[in-house]
Amino acid sequence: MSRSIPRRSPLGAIQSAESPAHNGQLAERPFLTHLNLRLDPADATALAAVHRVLGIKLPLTPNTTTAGDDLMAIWLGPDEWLLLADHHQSDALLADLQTALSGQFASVVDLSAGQTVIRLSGPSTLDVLARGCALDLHPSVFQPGACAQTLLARAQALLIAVDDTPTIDITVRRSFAPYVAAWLQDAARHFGLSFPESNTA
Amino acid sequence: MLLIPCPWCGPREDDEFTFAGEADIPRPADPDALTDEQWADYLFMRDNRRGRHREQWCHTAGCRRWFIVERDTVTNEILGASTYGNSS
Amino acid sequence: MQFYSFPNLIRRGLRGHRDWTPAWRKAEPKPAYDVVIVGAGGHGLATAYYLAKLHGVTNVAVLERGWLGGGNIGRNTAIVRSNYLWDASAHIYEFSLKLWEGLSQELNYNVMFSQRGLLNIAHSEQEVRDLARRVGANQLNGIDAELLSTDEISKLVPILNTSPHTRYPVLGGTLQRRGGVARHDAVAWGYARAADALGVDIIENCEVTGIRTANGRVTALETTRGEIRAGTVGLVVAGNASVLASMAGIRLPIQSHPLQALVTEPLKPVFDPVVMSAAVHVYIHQTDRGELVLGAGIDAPVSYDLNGNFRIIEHVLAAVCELFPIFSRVRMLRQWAGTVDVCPDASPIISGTPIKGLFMNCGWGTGGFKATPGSGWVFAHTLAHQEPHPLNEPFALDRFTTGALIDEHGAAAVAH
Amino acid sequence: MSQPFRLDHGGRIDRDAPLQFTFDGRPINAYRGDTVASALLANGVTLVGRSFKHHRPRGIVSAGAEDPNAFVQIGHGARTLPNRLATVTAATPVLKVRHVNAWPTLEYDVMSVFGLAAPFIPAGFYYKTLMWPRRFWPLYEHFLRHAAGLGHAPDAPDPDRYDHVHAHCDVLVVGAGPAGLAAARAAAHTGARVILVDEQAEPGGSLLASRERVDDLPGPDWADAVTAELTAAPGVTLLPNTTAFGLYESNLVLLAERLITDQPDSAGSENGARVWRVLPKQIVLATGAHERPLLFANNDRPGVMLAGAISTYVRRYAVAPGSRAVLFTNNDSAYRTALDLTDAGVPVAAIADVRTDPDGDLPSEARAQGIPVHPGAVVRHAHGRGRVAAAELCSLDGAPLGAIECDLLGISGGFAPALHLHAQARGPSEWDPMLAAFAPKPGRGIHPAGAVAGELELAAALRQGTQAGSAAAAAAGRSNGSEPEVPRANDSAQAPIQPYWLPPGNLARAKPQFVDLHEDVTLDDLRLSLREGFESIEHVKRYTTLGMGPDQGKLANPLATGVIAELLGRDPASVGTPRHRPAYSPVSLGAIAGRHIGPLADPVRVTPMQEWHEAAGASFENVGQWRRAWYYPQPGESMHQAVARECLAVRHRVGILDYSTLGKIEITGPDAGEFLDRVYTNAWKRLRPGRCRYGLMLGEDGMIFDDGVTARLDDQRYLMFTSTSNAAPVLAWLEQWLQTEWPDLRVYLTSVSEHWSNIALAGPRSREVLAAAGTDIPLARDDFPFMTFREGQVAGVPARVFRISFSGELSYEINVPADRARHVWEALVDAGRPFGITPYGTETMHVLRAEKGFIIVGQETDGSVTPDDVGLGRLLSRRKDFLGKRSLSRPDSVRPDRKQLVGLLTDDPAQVLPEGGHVVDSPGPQRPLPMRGHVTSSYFSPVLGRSIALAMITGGRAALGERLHVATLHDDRWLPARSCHPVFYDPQGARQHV
Ligand SMILES: Cc1cc2nc3c(=O)[nH]c(=O)nc-3n(C[C@H](O)[C@H](O)[C@H](O)COP(=O)(O)OP(=O)(O)OC[C@H]3O[C@@H](n4cnc5c(N)ncnc54)[C@H](O)[C@@H]3O)c2cc1C
Ligand SMILES: NC(=O)c1ccc[n+]([C@@H]2O[C@H](COP(=O)([O-])OP(=O)(O)OC[C@H]3O[C@@H](n4cnc5c(N)ncnc54)[C@H](O)[C@@H]3O)[C@@H](O)[C@H]2O)c1
Ligand SMILES: Cc1cc2nc3c(=O)[nH]c(=O)nc-3n(C[C@H](O)[C@H](O)[C@H](O)COP(=O)(O)O)c2cc1C
Ligand SMILES: [Zn+2]
Repeated sequence: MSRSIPRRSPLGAIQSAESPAHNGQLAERPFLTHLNLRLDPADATALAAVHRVLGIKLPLTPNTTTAGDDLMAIWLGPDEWLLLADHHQSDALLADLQTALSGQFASVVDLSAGQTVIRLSGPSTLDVLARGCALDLHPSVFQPGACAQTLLARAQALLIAVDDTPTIDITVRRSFAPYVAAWLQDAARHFGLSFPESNTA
Repeated sequence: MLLIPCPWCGPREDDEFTFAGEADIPRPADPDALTDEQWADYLFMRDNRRGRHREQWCHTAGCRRWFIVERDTVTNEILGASTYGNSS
Repeated sequence: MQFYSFPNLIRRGLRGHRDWTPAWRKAEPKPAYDVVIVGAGGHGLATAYYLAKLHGVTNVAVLERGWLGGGNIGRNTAIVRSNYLWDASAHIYEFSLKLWEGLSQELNYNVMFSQRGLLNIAHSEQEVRDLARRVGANQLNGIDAELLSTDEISKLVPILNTSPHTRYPVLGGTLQRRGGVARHDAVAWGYARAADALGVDIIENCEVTGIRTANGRVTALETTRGEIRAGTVGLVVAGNASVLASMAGIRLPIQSHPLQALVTEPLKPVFDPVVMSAAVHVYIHQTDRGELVLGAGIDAPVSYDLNGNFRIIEHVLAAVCELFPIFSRVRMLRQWAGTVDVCPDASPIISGTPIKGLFMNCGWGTGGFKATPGSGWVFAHTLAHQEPHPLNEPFALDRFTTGALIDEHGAAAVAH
Repeated sequence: MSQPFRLDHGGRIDRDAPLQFTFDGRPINAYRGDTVASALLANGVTLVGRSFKHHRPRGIVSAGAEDPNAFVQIGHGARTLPNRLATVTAATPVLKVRHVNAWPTLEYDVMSVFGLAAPFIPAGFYYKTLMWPRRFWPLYEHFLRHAAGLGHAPDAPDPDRYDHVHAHCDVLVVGAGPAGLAAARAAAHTGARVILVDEQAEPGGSLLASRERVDDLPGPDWADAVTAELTAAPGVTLLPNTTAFGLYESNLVLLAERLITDQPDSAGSENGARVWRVLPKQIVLATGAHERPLLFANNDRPGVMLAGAISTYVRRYAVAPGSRAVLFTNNDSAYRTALDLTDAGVPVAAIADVRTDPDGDLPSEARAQGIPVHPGAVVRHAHGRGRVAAAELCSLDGAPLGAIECDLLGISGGFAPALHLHAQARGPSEWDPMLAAFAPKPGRGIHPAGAVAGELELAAALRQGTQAGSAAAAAAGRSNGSEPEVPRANDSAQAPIQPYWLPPGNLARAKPQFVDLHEDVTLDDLRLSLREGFESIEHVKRYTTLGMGPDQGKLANPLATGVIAELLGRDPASVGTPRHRPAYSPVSLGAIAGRHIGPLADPVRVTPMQEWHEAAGASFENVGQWRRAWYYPQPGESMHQAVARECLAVRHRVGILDYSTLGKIEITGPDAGEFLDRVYTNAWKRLRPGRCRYGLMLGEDGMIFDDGVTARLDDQRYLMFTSTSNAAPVLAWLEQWLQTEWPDLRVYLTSVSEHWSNIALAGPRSREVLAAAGTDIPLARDDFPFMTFREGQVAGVPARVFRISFSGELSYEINVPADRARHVWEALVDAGRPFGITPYGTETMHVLRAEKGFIIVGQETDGSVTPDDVGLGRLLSRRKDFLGKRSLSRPDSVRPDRKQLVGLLTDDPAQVLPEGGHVVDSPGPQRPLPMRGHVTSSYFSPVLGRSIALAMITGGRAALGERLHVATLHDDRWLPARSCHPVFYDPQGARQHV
């Protein structure tokens, strides 16, 4: 029943059957599944349970990710991960994980509606980000698969190096998304990048 | 600008962090057993040392972990960082 | 003391200014004094002056580890006002403001006290409420304070951006017309000269390295220029208060932080009053030389470093460009920092200590310049009588034990 | 086009690109490649400004950022630039240049009377006078202020755009002179990431005016070749027009890149400047040196110029800054200038050399060219008024050597390393007697090279630069094993300088001799300062304003150190130099602010319903970063009317409020209840799943920090609501306790504030509206009682519904995922239409809660308020410890006369008390007047038809019903009121239980 209610992304995208898949250089990747996972990495049972559900291992090295088919596990802290799933089934994944971890000291929380991903891709990606991000994102330092939580201009953001185009996915909280989008649009102006029509919040 | 060495994420610029003053001020186990003076000492009194200083930082915009940094408060040189025992 | 006046200036000018004498002697430390004051900042020097002038205590030394006036008095944005919230603070700052009003004549030293008005602006409904509360309290405490509408503010400072479309529009403000600025260095020099003339020894390049006590009483100070005995010692060392207190085994509720300020290149006059905004953390005025002087917020970490974090400057200047769009093309000339001693309630400590004869005057944090005359006056009283004056009684160290804090974060939220 | 002082050939100007700008309205012809200064000189303009205090005529002294005189105003209106240096401003068409600080004209300046009165306005004169009569000070000050200042601020907002960029590299090279170019090349050679900056328009530094050859190329050509090589090299970023203005700890370097390179009048170009924040692994400091001026009477006359600057104008800009020159030096480099002038056909009438035996290669060459050299001689006086007309020479013992006619007097007192950046970060330096100046020692990650390191010979500077570049790259972890080649240069060896500070004997008495040209600080001022006891260099600075001008004493301070040392009979090393501070060259506030202005000043946070609120015509208020709907005026309605309508709608029918901004934290784990017990004042472990409870959180000082409802979702999970502005602080507070004090507690905290939107439905009809919108949750009172929560669907969306109330009415707070919240909101509004549903904003919410006597943290409380003060003492558990508990038994916390929350009812029911107004027992004219407290909240209550207020009053609770008076803030009136219980409406709380 809930599937029929259209979702709205913070940048104005409305989910529908024919939602355009943006392959542009600056675009929102709305409606992904975002789950926050907390467990003790020393707890082998819990790790194994998660592995069974996800089919991938949780990254234990800070600022790294592991990826499966349309699923990524992102290190957020020594006992905290973000699960980012390409499909739109937060409920099912949430339930599977909760079942797998029931009775253990762990927490799985759905944040899908609370944050979104903005993808920045193309040769000027790093130049744009350098206008507001203090991290060294040079490909020799921040390689595909790496992630970092940091500040982008005046908002917190999670950056994920996707490929060496370079492509960077920027995860931000919902209420900050319009600001981050406006900021990115402004910074990217010199490079001729702008958001597609549907992302005009 | 200080580069704060997060024990997990590595050195990051200080605006990603929250500073929370001197470390090693444990909360008294039984506050009711303390005199007003002892409670005031816990609550307000600080060494505020010139030189080597152990202090609490949280990587707020990063991994959200609290940890301890040792820093020289005159030169701002970072002398080391350590994690809290149990926070894995 | 050579009298400073226009006729004297002309007379000596005709002789090529050759016969001016030092403003204060380069005193050599004596083995003992009745009272030793540590710290030749504004508060220490004012204390010495009032001790000698009002209490007849002239066997006094002021010890300074560096050059006189090189601490916070030499690096503050020089804002003077008395519009504090709580009675205890309102009384001491207003007392101080009254002393400011006659200070140049009192010291025979022009401290260029300029009562050009001080405007506090508010950017949210809660801030408007808080300012109104403060104005109400000020008025009943006999302090001049007015509540201004955005229109009135815009008339007073036309270059201020009062458009409703800015990120944080100006919703109202308060004005203390008697507030203003002074020539900060001159305050130190004027007190030093006047204290010296009354017999006080001002000893520069003399760092206190230890405090001797016996039977719970202070007996002497160890310094880089030898031991100096004294039965009464006043520690007035601002950002270094905890360091000195620890020499006597005392812990203070103080944390030291860098506080930054900057000046721009000099411009022809563009606005008159001092403008302060707590929300965006800006305070700004234009000096008589023409530079804009701007203050920033404190660096969060405890530190004794005198450079400061540039990011704070970025934030302040962004706010300044929002508030004063025409200043965007004006250039920053010089940026610096001082070490301020911040108390948990943003109020000072003017108090005896568990050690007899040892007194502290500290914790003025980001806003003690304006209190210089009053603070010196009450501290002199405290040292002379070995007990506080009613004006500084509420500022005792034991308020942290009883809980009777004087929370002035609202009035002091923005450093100044 | 007449440029009388333009040389026929040579220089790096583009003679095919002539251009014209104006100076004080008069056309100035120039070429691309000129600076404003070189063009003015080419046109024979030597008077460019008036000095800051004495309004003496002043000319161009240098060819760079160190100039103390050449401040001009550029352009007008919004794009004007006050106080720009003509020596670093590129000449461009349409530039309108004006003088500063003179009126009515530069030539006839009224204020030049200050110059005549100078003997009576010595350093610090105002401290000694202008004290009487006291009330005249504002008048004196008015006059002082208007006499001071330099340029004019723009008169409209800045139309330009300023950028920020973060950058990282292995090696940052500051200064692209020979040393810097060599260093950058050597570092790049290892594959290191290199950034090379120079504040001038083109790299090359002193090479651009050099006579020498490097690697068999003329100096400038070699610079061009290396520049081309570096431009092509991968991993090298070359930034001309870029000043390194600040060096901070962690070796953070701030660069200001000028983008519209001084074309403020040109339309269309919108980039003003870019600030780079560079975190290099290593720094090569190759910032060169500043030539030191020399003292003699009238050493400030236009036409007195640094010798090195003369060479620069001649060789780099093809301008002869005069037609007949005299040079005054204590070192060899001025001889190079003599040769340059001779080459350019400008006669050099004399060289006065302090040294008795100048016999190096350069002096010999000059002599060979027939230039008269006077060893052991000095200039004692410059003649001429608006410009130098002659230099009067004498021997060191004072014997006159006659006046030599000239219109150009080149001076060179040696070179002082430009160690400013290094010194800003407290990098070590020491007195170098060979240079008679302070020179930097290598510091943490800092490698000085070239003239800044005291290396004044070209070949050596190239070698040092190369070594510094390799060493820096190696220290950054880069090395390719092979040694880079050191460029070769054919320069001549230089003989040592002879320091010359004070003119000998009586010569030192001549007036005026300027130490700081910008600040008009004379030798006499320094003497006066020392005489009056201002001896520390920092005192001298503050007393005389030495080095405090926009040039920051780049020329003056190195001279002053030596002069003061000699006056005091001390070693210059012990005198020191005033502390160096950023900025090396001034940087505009706008550039430092970057894009953090206008719409990007601070994030604007909005909820998913924002567009709906806008469409409904809401007015908004800022609450922290949030923009919240404040009230929804209908056409023609005032705020008061709108709020009254909204209030009554909630009380009588139903209202809907967007409360999504509340903080929400999920607290999970077996010890979650224990954790809540420790952080809240009341008890939590026994709260049953499905139920909610109000909690108070205190700081350890016992003062209220936050409040809110927490629900127990299931056995191991709680959901905590925090106030909007405390969402982040509360989470940080909880994490801190958990991680640092109680790591043994098995609890995880996750912020879900953004995932769940919160829609409050309030009013007697709210149950019906919720039912009509469609929900599978049974809504009957007993199925879903007050202070419980249910999970289910609302309008087809999974929801958590809380039966809690901030208005005192029957109310549901409906949490739904933010991506479908707008749908639910609209469904509720639609469903509510038959019931008269009314959207309401924060103002109405405040009125409704005040009617119920509910506090708002931050409005009723101010960090000095305990739970008991606001009548919530019943929430303090006696059976357990909690944060802040111990503070509640301190003597001050148990005083009976603490301020306590009461209600106030005015005698006149229409009278709304001023918020912030103070309360007294009996009004009177005396001040101070004892105060009882203040009004924290005050509204007109539509449902009660009268005003209500909440106030914090000393001992208020024990004396309810007492007569009090509230002061107005504007007009000295007193409003009588009586205190009362702070719950004005439905004191039994019946309405929320229905
Ligand atoms: C950037 C900035 C802006 C400010 N703006 C304002 C403002 O606008 N308005 C306002 O009212 N206040 C302002 N303040 C605060 C104000 O400057 C201080 O509160 C006040 O000056 C402190 O008192 P003081 O002058 O006695 O301190 P200081 O001048 O710091 O004097 C303390 C002295 O003690 C000496 N000392 C330290 N240790 C020893 C030792 N061991 N032995 C001997 N001597 C020692 C120090 O060298 C120093 O000279 C500002 C402060 C800063 C840093
Ligand atoms: N005036 C002098 O510097 C000077 C004096 C004597 C000799 N020389 C000759 O030059 C050689 C030394 O060459 P060098 O490379 O050391 O000095 P240099 O003067 O040739 O180069 C220094 C460069 O640094 C730049 N610079 C200075 N501060 C800067 C800052 N904060 N930000 C950005 N750029 C900045 C300057 O614009 C200049 O281009 C000597 O061997 C000698 O032949 C130069
Ligand atoms: C109110 C005020 C005005 C100032 N004006 C100037 C100025 O016009 N020029 C200048 O170079 N410095 C100015 N300064 C800054 C001082 O030069 C100096 O940086 C400051 O006193 C701190 O000392 P320090 O830099 O030696 O540490 C001013 C300082 C203050 C407090
Ligand atoms: Zn981290």
